[in-house]
Amino acid sequence: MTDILDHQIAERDKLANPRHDWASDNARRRIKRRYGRDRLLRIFGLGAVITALMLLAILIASLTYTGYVAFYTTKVKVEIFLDPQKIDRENPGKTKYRKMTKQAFNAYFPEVKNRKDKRNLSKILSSGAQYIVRDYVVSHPELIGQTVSLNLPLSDPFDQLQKGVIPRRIDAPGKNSGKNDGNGEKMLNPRFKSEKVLVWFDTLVARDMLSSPFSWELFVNADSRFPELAGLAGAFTGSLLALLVCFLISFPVGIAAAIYLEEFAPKNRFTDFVEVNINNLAAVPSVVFGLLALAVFINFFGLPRSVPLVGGMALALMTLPTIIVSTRAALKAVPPSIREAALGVGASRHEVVLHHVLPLAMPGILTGTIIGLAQALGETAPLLLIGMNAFIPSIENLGLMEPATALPTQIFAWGDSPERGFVSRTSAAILVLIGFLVMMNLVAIYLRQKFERKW
Amino acid sequence: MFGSLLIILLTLSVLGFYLGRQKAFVVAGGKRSQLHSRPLYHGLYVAALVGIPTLLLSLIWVFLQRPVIDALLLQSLDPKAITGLSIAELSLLKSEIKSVAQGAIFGDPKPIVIEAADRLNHWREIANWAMVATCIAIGLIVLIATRSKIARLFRARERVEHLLDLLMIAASVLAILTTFGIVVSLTIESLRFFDRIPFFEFIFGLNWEPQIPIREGQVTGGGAFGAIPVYVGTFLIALIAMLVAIPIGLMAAIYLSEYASRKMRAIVKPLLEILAGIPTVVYGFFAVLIVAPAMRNFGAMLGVEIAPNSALAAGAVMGIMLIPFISSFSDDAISAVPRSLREGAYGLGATKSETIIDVLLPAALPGIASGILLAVSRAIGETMIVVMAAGIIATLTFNPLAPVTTVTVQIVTLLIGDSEFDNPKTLAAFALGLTLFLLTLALNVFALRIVRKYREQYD
Amino acid sequence: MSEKAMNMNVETPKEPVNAMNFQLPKELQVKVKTRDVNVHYGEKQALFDINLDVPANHVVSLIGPSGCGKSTYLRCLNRMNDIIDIARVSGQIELDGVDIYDKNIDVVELRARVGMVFQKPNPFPKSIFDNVAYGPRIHGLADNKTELEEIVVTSLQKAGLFDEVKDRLKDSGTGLSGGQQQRLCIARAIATKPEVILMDEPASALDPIATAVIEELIDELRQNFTIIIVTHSMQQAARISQYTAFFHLGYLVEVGDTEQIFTNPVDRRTQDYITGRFG
Amino acid sequence: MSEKAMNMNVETPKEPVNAMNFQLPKELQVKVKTRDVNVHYGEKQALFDINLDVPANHVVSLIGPSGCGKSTYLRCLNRMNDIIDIARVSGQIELDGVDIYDKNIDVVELRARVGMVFQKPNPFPKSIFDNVAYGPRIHGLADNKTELEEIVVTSLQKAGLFDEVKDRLKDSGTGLSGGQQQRLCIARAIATKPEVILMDEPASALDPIATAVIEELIDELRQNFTIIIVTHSMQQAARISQYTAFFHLGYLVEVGDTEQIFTNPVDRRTQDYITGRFG
Amino acid sequence: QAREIKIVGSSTVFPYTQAVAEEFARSGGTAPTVESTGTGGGMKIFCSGIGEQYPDITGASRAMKSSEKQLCDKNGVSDVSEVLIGYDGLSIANSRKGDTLDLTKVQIYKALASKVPIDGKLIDNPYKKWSDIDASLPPIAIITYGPPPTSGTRDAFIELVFHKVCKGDKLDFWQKAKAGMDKSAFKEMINLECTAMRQDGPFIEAGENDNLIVQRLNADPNAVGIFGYSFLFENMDTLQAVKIASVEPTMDTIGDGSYGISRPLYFYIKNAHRKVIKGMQEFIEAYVSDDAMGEDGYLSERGLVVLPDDELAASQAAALDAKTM
Ligand SMILES: Nc1ncnc2c1ncn2[C@@H]1O[C@H](COP(=O)(O)OP(=O)(O)OP(=O)(O)O)[C@@H](O)[C@H]1O
Ligand SMILES: Nc1ncnc2c1ncn2[C@@H]1O[C@H](COP(=O)(O)OP(=O)(O)OP(=O)(O)O)[C@@H](O)[C@H]1O
Ligand SMILES: [Mg+2]
Ligand SMILES: [Mg+2]
Repeated sequence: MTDILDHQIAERDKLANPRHDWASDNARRRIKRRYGRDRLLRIFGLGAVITALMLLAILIASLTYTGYVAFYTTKVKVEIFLDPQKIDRENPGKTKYRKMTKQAFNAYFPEVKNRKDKRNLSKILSSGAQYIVRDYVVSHPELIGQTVSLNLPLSDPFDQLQKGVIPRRIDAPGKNSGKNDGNGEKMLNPRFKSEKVLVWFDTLVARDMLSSPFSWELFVNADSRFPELAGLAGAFTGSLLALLVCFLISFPVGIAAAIYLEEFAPKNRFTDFVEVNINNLAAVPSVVFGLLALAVFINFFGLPRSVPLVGGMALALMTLPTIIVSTRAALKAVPPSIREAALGVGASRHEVVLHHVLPLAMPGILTGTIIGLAQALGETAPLLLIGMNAFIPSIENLGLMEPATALPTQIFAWGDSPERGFVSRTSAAILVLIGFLVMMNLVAIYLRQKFERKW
Repeated sequence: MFGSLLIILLTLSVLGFYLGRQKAFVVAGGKRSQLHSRPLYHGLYVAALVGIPTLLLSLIWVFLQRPVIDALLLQSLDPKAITGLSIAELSLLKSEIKSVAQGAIFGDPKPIVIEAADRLNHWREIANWAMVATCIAIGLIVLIATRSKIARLFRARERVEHLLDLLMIAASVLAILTTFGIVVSLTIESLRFFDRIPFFEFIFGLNWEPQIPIREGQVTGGGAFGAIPVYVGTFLIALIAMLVAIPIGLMAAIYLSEYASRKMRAIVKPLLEILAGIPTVVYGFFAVLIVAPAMRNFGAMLGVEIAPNSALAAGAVMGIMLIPFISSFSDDAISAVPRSLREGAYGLGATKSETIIDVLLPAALPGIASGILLAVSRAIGETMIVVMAAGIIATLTFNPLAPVTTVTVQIVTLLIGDSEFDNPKTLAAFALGLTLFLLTLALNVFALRIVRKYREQYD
Repeated sequence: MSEKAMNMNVETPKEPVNAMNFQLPKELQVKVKTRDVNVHYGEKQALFDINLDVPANHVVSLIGPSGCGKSTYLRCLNRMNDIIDIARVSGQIELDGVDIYDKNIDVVELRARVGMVFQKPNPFPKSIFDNVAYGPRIHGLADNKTELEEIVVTSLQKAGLFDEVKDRLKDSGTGLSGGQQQRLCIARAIATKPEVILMDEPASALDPIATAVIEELIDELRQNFTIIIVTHSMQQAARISQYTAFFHLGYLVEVGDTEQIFTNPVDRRTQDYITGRFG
Repeated sequence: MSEKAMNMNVETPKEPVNAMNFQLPKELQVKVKTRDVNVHYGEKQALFDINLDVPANHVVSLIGPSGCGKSTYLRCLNRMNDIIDIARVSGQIELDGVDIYDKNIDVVELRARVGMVFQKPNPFPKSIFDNVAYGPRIHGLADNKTELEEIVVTSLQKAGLFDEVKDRLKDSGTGLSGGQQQRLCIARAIATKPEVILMDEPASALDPIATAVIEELIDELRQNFTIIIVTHSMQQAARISQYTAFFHLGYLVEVGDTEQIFTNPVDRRTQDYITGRFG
Repeated sequence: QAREIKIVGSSTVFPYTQAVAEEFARSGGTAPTVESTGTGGGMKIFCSGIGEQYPDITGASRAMKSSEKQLCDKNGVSDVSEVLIGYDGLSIANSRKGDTLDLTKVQIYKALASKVPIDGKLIDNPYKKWSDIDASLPPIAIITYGPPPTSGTRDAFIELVFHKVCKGDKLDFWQKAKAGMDKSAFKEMINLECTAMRQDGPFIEAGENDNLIVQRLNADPNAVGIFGYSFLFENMDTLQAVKIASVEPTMDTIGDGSYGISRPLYFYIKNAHRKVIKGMQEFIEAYVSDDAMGEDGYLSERGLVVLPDDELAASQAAALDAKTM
């Protein structure tokens, strides 16, 4: 403000409380301080948002860093003669392809004669290669008798080698001290049997037989002991089904319970008790929900282990408190005047809730649902207890009552596997899970924004 | 079979809805205002009465059918063939019959098995058809009966709402039942535990060393079951988590709801919610592999000894996971405060921060408090992160740089190990769970009091 | 408390209210009858032994200083106080001779029959159209869309709002000006055609012309419905109501013919209040 | 738009508003000056080219039919429209010659200097005491508790609410009756002693006596402060204000000496409106 | 349709069972469901009864205990076959960035036991650095990550290292103790005083996840970890084995017993289920076939240390003939 104005104000306010002189030093200082606080809150707020986002970014970046290699597989192109002598035309699925595959591959290295060498050589190829050949033949029986060229995956160590995850050579320990003194000497990575295999591998590279296509296996295959073949299809559908069950139970039941407790139940000690109990359920360790599910659904009702139905119900019990609590908070936040208005035109209490309160509370309810389901999706412990961490190497039987795993338990299992390939597979699986989560949330978030309004 | 029955019942309900509604139109004589309740409610009434009982019936039927048929099957077996068989053998026989009935014949089953399997299939078929027929018949009868009740002054709305009430009560009861189930299942095992370990020793003991033998004839040193260090550890870690989550979450909520642009909020809020969905295993890895070593190195720089599995690392990482609980809940609650209150404060010359702190936060308190409570609860109940990142040895300490253990860690290690199920060690898991349950219950009662006291109802 | 009816009487309340016996003309039918109504908000008593008979097809205005319990009384009549946790209502209130606090009473039906316009306008955060259409919709007053639209339009017209909002029926009701919101709430209340309409200062935020429209509306509604209106404008009370009740500090001090109340009040306090309007 | 000042003039607006040149007496200091103010709510324009000068230490009333933009105008003066997402304000508004929409302006100080009583009473969900004490607290107007209490009590007294609530200063402000809430908001606004007080129908829910108290208050405040008041009661406008501005459909149709406006309006519409109060 | 084979049990046996299950599924069988429940958990479920809802096979990283056998018997699961699969080496390793270590069991015992004999008395373990134990060892702090007390791996470690040392004649104190009391009292003493891991910091219980230990070792070159051999095998590029009495763990040294720390792995078959669960017999055949369990079998690729021929034959016989234990 200009000096003139300061002067004017000061003149007029002489009689009034000097503090009302906004131009006085005192007042200026005060305002400055208040603004300082405001800025501080804003900075803190922004800082908090940035911190949280950074943490998320770090998490995702580190996952991507270790996981991206799992999104492609190293494959070798092998020409295989589908010998009609060896393949049963009637029933191509029953034939043994192991030998045929190995021979086809070893044929590229005619110089390898030694039996042991041959075995080591064929270990460059994934042990699942034979089944890829089999499946190919089964789906193309007309090609029997011809020579086909197939892209077969490499076994894990070579896959990792090609991706640069594990080195060929490592620093050798120093000669005298036990310590690795960085004297520049190298030795063969003990993971490889001999120098020969590396030479063979280099030959493959030199002949341009290797390629690194996108790893559809990660998405369409069932779980496997071989990291290069292991896929998430089973875990994905298992999670999907379990989550569907979880949603179908926890969402309506949670909202109904919350509405009842908040809007209809008489306010007395009993409902207080119920409220406290529900809040308390949120503090129950998720393992305990697993125990409960084990005791009730499996032991008492005799439902089978490892099935998404039971998993979903256990997760639903776990999600319920989150949804109830959030719904109640959201219902509480709807101003009473809205209820009065609706009651005043003769709406019943149920109609008031359904037509006015619930829509206004929807953003909050959806937040609870998003967070609750997100937790359910990422939860491992209860699933371990009801056996949804099983290893199921096939995706033929999918259903609510068929054994299945879920993404988090799959991640848990892969994370506990020794093979190096599973390290990146694990990270990739987590990324897939997060992708799944994002997809799932997009719907809810869209809805939430639709319902959201300031009044 | 069951699936198609459900579809049939659904169709029947929908049919009931239309018939009820149409009847209402008819009795209204074309003037809807003549009716006590709108036709919609008449329709819903019929539909609900048709749908709900038949659905329940079919569920019960499905649930009971198997044991009933099993019992019948056993009775129908030639008594001579089954005398002398133990329960286990009988059950095996049953399994065999069933698998044969399902067509999984291999080996050479005894003729009695094959016969029984045929019978079983036959009965199953009968039972299935009976279920369908009964349900449909009941549905139809109810449909006709209720439809005939529809009249001009028939209070269909009240009835429907009454049914709704019942459904809602049932939903609430489910929540109670869960509590009940947890308490019961924990109590039984806990009692067995307290048979062996004195209750007060457990509650007040300062030493937790569940090194009970896991191999036959092996006796390990100690075997102390004093739960205090475990609880102290649990609350220490939860406290650390909340010290991370509450400031970040609340501040983020304030920023998003009041300072940020709409667009930013629309993007950031869901992003933060991802934090809640990242599998806890991942947080565990994160704590162990990134946070803990970083803290250790940092501590080493300062000359402070930080344990590799310090409470700080586990708690801090757990705090990250809990951020969205607080940020999203609070953001929703703050956004729900009516604009008139903001205007009131701004109109007095309040700065944004004053408005937020003095007016919006108190008005939004119930929502914020439930978010925080939920987060605290999760912090106490969170399992995987602490299992991976916290210690297993129970030391009684309040030092966040030292390793502590938590209730969930103990429960998991005690339950999911290679140890057998019936020794005090495993039972201790249940006792821990039960006391944790009671402890958090008390905590919640306390919190409810506080929130009630400070709640400010607007409008 | 049976059928003495037909007279709007005020029984002797205990202290400090003066007794007053006003005879409602015999031919009038009593629509709403209240006997010994007491209302407490928590500890605080807001109404003391209120006895008041409201004749059908008339307009009764409630006047009195701010905070004397007018709104509280009004809210008793359609049991709106039920939803305030701390409010307790005792005594007897009858609508057409039926006790509305009876257990068997259908509150929803009651509220549909006794409509209300609140003191603070409270439109739904929905479109203007939906605001008005809501009542008719839930009561099934319209058989089809055209009928519904007709109801909405007439109601808005009667409340004198239609011209202002006809281009933006789809906009939110909360985006209206204060006076517009008030009229929207009036339109919403009359759209369901309640038998008794409770209006809590329905014209407080309205300019004279809009007020005139509302007063006209009230006069028109009176032909078929019963109206109880709280107002602070004595001119307004004089213009539109046949009977007037004066509340003071939770007591019903005086009730009677509007003209008589304004020209020749019996109670000292009434007189003070009436004359007080000039300074 | 510099220092022509000292005259309350209305420049020729485009269609359909009539030009009118009213000379504000030279000796008056202009407190608030608005030039070509336009306000849009989303698509809809609520104010068109408003030009109005408000003299210091006077009361100016804004009158006009419901929905004509009075509240909107008022809310421009302390930038309360900033809070409404869809509202856009253009033009120039000066307080003591300083553009209040300037980037460097301190909104908080502005709002402390330009207080407001809203059309719908909006007490904080806090105790009555805290409601009133809030402003003085944040602005540091009291050095200690006694001083603060004094401010609160005086403000409540001035708003004529003190006697009614003196026993329950600790109760929530939202548990008051409509009129009480309104007075509470007035007390809250005057407790910070703003230089300019904007009052949006401050007496709409008040009985005549309470209204008289408020009018007295306004008269008293006028000695030191500038007051702009929206009212629907022409008597009230006539009683308390020295200048009156008439709004219509978003246009400022006429502004002038209160007496002249009510007795001898220039514009046809003003006349219609003034006379309309009787029908 | 008929139910698939259900397998539960030890997490150590899990990968091998997985491998067999996968081969079995790929070659046309119905995929069995394999669950890792821990040995104890597996036993509990396994022994709960006979019939469809109970698992058919459980894996164990230790032999079945008599209490578990009783539970089984009580529930009618009396006809059970025990099959020895092979051996699992326990490796001790550290990061390649750290010193190479060559320890004796006595040194390991001294570094990790809760109480050690010093000057003829058992006292709380005072050693903080490796060099405190033996001057030839590097002067770095003892930090050892290892399995939790509930783990079978831990149990095996105690048995194979601590008990071996205490029962042996390397330490005077224990030798005297052995001489000075009768057998059962000595056994008791071993259980009491020679079983606990130290709890004062240098030993850190790191949970069941061995990969986690591997990663921690990478992050901390001075730390040592105890975990399954297959994890060391896979991570040879970053980890180096700690030699036990100068023997490096390899398939060969574990198999022939010269590397001192290895334990047997088992699975248990519910024989009554063989004729009820379709494919069970075939699955067992596949499991014990030379293709899987034999030398060069695919289980050895996964890190299993295969049985010597005679033991293999015995196992195969036990499995195929449904020999009741
Ligand atoms: N938040 C809003 N969103 C959209 N339009 C609005 C909003 N607020 C007011 N309007 C519109 O702007 C116009 C002017 O509104 P304003 O509130 O200024 O009227 P007013 O003169 O105060 O009327 P009243 O006397 O009824 O309070 C009206 O047509 C109104 O519908
Ligand atoms: N929800 C409430 N909680 C507590 N006290 C209340 C509540 N509502 C009203 N009161 C008190 O009850 C008394 C009567 O209030 P009421 O709203 O009926 O007054 P009124 O006559 O409508 O006044 P006004 O003309 O100001 O609207 C007042 O003293 C008021 O403070
Ligand atoms: Mg009122
Ligand atoms: Mg207005």
